[in-house]
Amino acid sequence: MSGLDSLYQQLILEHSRARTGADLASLPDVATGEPATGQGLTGQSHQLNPVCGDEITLRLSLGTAGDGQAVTEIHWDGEGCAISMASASILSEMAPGMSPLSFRHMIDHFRELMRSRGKLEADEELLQDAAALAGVAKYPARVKCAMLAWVAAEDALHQAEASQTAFRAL
Amino acid sequence: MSGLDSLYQQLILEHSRARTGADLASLPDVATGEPATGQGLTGQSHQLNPVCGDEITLRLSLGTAGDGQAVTEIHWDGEGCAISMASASILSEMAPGMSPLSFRHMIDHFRELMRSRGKLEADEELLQDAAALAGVAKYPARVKCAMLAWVAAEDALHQAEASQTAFRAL
Amino acid sequence: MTMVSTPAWGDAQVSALDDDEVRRIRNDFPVLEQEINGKPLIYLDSGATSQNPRSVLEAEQEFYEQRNSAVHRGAHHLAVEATDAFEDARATVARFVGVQDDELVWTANATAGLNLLAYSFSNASVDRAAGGAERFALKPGDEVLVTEMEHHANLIPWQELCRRTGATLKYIPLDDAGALRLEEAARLMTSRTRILAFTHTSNVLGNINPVDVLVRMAREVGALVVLDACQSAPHLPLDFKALDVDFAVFSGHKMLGPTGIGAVYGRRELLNAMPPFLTGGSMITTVTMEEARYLPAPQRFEAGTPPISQAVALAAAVNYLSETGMRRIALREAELGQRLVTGLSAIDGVRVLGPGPGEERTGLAAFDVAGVHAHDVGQYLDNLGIAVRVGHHCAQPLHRRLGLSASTRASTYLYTTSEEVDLLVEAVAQVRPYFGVTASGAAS
Amino acid sequence: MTMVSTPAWGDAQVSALDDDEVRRIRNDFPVLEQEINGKPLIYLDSGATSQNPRSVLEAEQEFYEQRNSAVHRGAHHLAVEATDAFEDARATVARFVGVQDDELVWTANATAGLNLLAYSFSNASVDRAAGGAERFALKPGDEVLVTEMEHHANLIPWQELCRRTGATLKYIPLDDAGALRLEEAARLMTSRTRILAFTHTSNVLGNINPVDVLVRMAREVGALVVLDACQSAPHLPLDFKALDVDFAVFSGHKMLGPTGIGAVYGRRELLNAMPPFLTGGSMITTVTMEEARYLPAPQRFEAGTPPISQAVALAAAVNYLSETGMRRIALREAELGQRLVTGLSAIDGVRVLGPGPGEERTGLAAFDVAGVHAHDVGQYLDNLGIAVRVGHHCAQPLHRRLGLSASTRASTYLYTTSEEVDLLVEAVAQVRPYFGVTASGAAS
Ligand SMILES: Cc1ncc(COP(=O)(O)O)c(C=O)c1O
Ligand SMILES: Cc1ncc(COP(=O)(O)O)c(C=O)c1O
Ligand code: FES
Ligand code: FES
Repeated sequence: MSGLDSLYQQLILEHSRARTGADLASLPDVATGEPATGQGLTGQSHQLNPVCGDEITLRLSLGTAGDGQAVTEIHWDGEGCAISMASASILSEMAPGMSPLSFRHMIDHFRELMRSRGKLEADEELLQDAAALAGVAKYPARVKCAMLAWVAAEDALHQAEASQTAFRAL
Repeated sequence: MSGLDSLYQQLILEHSRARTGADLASLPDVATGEPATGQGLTGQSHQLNPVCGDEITLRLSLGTAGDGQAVTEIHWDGEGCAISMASASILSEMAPGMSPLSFRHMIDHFRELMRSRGKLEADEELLQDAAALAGVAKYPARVKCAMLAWVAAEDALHQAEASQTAFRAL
Repeated sequence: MTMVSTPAWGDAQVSALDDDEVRRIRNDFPVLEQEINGKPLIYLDSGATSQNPRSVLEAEQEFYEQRNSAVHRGAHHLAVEATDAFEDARATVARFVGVQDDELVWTANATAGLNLLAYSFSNASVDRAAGGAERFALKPGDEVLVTEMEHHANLIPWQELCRRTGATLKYIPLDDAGALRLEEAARLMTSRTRILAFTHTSNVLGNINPVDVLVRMAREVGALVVLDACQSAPHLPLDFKALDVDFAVFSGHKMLGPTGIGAVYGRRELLNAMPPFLTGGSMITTVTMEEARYLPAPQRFEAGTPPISQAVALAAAVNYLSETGMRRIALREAELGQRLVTGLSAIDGVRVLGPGPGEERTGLAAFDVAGVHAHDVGQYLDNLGIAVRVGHHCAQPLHRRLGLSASTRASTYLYTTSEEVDLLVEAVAQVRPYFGVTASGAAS
Repeated sequence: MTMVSTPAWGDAQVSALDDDEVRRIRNDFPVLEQEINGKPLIYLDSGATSQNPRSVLEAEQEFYEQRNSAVHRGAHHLAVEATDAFEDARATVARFVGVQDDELVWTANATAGLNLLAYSFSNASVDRAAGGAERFALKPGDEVLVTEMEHHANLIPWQELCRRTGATLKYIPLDDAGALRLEEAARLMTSRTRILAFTHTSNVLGNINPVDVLVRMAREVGALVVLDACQSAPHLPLDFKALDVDFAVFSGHKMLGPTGIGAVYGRRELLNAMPPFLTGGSMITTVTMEEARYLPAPQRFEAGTPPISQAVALAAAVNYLSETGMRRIALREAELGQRLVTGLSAIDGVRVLGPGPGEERTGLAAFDVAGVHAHDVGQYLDNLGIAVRVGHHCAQPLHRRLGLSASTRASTYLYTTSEEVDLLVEAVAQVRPYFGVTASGAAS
């Protein structure tokens, strides 16, 4: 695979066009963190890539799953390059069902991978489809593209949890 | 003569210590330009060498000589390097008796000489003792030192003449 | 629109540089010998920063190895030589843009130059009004006029100046093609207009603004004129006196020189009446613990140790440009600009910003590829060894006006060959197929 | 006074550079091979600007020949390499002075750095108070405290800040020997004191100010501390975090680097709360025609194209210093400083400013030769190939305090040999005889 093709893998190009979860704009506004009846908690984050000015707004919902909690859905709205759009799309597809702990674990690994300048190997089991983004690590200027949705999701998760604490404290 | 000795000629070192005319501080203040009874006109100028911060205040008097006018005296006050002090001293010694025209002519030649970077020859007849300053032209950083009193004298002459016109216009 | 056959700076006697000469010129630029991903580097980002000929690097090296010293403040041998080299450099660059030595102030870059002007006016507005600086003071009701196509460097300093003084910032809007709406300019220029600041040629559109028309309007209302010459000084023969502007700024690194240096031109009587901006050593006559008195321009605006070796190198750069011939360079780049706009416009889904084929433009072209983000376009080109710039090029309002958030820009210089332009055009034609975008602009 | 046997930065394990090592070091400095008037150059003006080792010149050259490009804004290969080189340079220099990468802002020189602080505080005073910048805003009644020994660069910007805001400038006076009167400092430091700005080591006196004592006083009254490290960063091992100052500035050209670059250190939380100074490209997130939003530090303070190659070269310079060892350099210079002050003080009619023999001092000494103007002293020495600085060294108030208008300064660096110092001392001993001044100070 040429350098470019390993960056823009077929899966990435497809996700960049299909854009799973890119429907936030069409959803009704949610008062962040207010738990709907019987439903989970929601956190929202807006992130800007200072290199290019592209932005993403991402909403993450947290619900109960078995004994614990799990991400239930991710919706987002944003414009950006193929990398950033594919990354948001893949994340939205993978996240539902993950516990906050394993979700964070995955984000941490992804971040480390991205910052490695190509020196780390992707943990394919952990990252699944997102492992296709491993090629980005060799393009330092594009790392922020791949990270954009992930930083937003991390922050949104934090918001959701914080609102839960706030709610419990009532 | 070594480079340094041609800069600091014996005549210059002597003038830098003797300082003809350096008695302005001890003279009474003159209201610049006001023609004293039966006397000439006076102009005064203050000049600063921006390279070193040294300053000079120079007063020049103009009186009648034969049909026309002539510089009658120069007094000054200032601190500076050997070159600037010697230059002021030599000028004060030479100026009395010169007509404004020939005084200006001499200043112009001196300026040209100083700016020549050593490429012009001094007109010894015109410059007399001031020709000893010719060596300064090879030291661009010191040209302003040599010129300081001369610029002040040129300006003071202008002031004296201007006050005369102003007086006549009354 | 002026047609390219009669550029304002054209001259029947002079011909454009041709490809053979350009190939010879390239030998002087070591960085161009490089390969990227096994392909020869095609450097089409000179609008951001230009490359340096060997003579510029040697001038700087020679300075450091033979006469490096602080300037103005020293009486010793090296200091005298360094001062001479530094002031000769000023004279060389001043001559290059048609102004007097003491009308050229060194700055760190063009941005610092525009800030110098804005802050000096700001200082005049605070408490300097006593010292003859009234004419630069702004107050509520006064207006500063810019254009909608400005680089952020010629926009934000004026926004901030207005914030500090209570003056109002207005702007000349663009038409859908990106040209200045001159009838609006005429309407906006009133007795309230104190400063008109605009770019000579846009770093995105590649157009050339009608300096004469704008200066005439400004003169009628008594406004000061500030010209951003960042993109013209490197590429067009310039004479600020003939253009009759009050101030102009440019950057060394865009005109074969090093980073770390720029310049402000200002009419002598204006510079000497303006309050200082940066204060410190080398710009004073007398300092007490209570107050300082300042030297005349240019020293008045050059606080601290100036960019000495950079000035020497920049002088070598403008000598290189002068020897090559600015008219010939400008004619050559006009040709390349046409080649770019013609080739790119012909590609399905590609929209070139600014003047169309046959209309006057400089040697750069920014474009949008429908359905593909500019950063992906740039990445595709980089893979082929083609270096272009992507993003908003520090002109967000301009992009917003044209309905975009980013674009891809190819910018040429005297070392750019026609083949390089053709290779770029060919490569751009491959971008949409690669990213799987159909001709209609939708994803396939 | 601290005795030189126990300098604050001393370390029993480390010894001073010796003459053999210095001779080897000199081979790295091409400029030192020169002759002046047929005599080997004796460069004793490093306090004004230092010379550059070959590795610094090569780093800059290599940058221009292999990866010259604008930084941050480009996605192409050269831009990525240039950005890496530029940010690596920041990390290297930040480490050199003991701070984090994002706490180091590049400026054009130290003067620009001090102006950055003063203007940012000024902007905070105008209309930024809403954005968390209140703590930097000054108003009438507030005080800025400096010292009487400051370089103009650390004096005039504060004078002007006070003029703009209505605050009052106060200063810590000196005793007759030129030392800070600390009891006065304690008296002057009150709850009105908002900023304390002082030099680490004076460029004239060669003393080392008690940073710890002054910082403690400032902390007690809640004042921000600005350290002028222009003369310490090149010569002493430094750790701004350990010194516990809020801000510090220094210049590249005094520490083996090129002209055109300096730096401001600021504590992260302070830098990010301060309003910008210079505005333009590369320091914004979003810009409309109406307003701009700004990036965090360091970008917030780096408008326009930064001094890229200069940063790369400065990193090479601090690597050279680190490899030689800052402690060893400092110990060596302390020895040379003693040699200077001892030798010069012994000459009839020569008065050395600042600490006397045996007292702590850096490797420079400024002196007055009774009856001979400093420019004449300098000229005499230059004739022998000895380059010294003459004048007020941008410290007019200090000279006035010591009853002088000018002095002659010899300043050493890691490439200065003991013989050079001895030759200077011998030459100075000849000055008064040459100019015909008798031992008593009067003209003969
Ligand atoms: C103590 C001190 N502060 C500030 C400066 C100003 O440095 P620069 O001229 O590089 O801005 C200098 C050097 O001249 C200095 O010695
Ligand atoms: C039109 C225009 N103005 C201003 C600038 C700013 O120049 P610099 O970054 O060198 O300060 C640029 C270059 O980026 C430009 O193209
Ligand atoms: S270029 Fe903006 S997110 Fe990738
Ligand atoms: S050095 Fe000041 S006048 Fe000569």
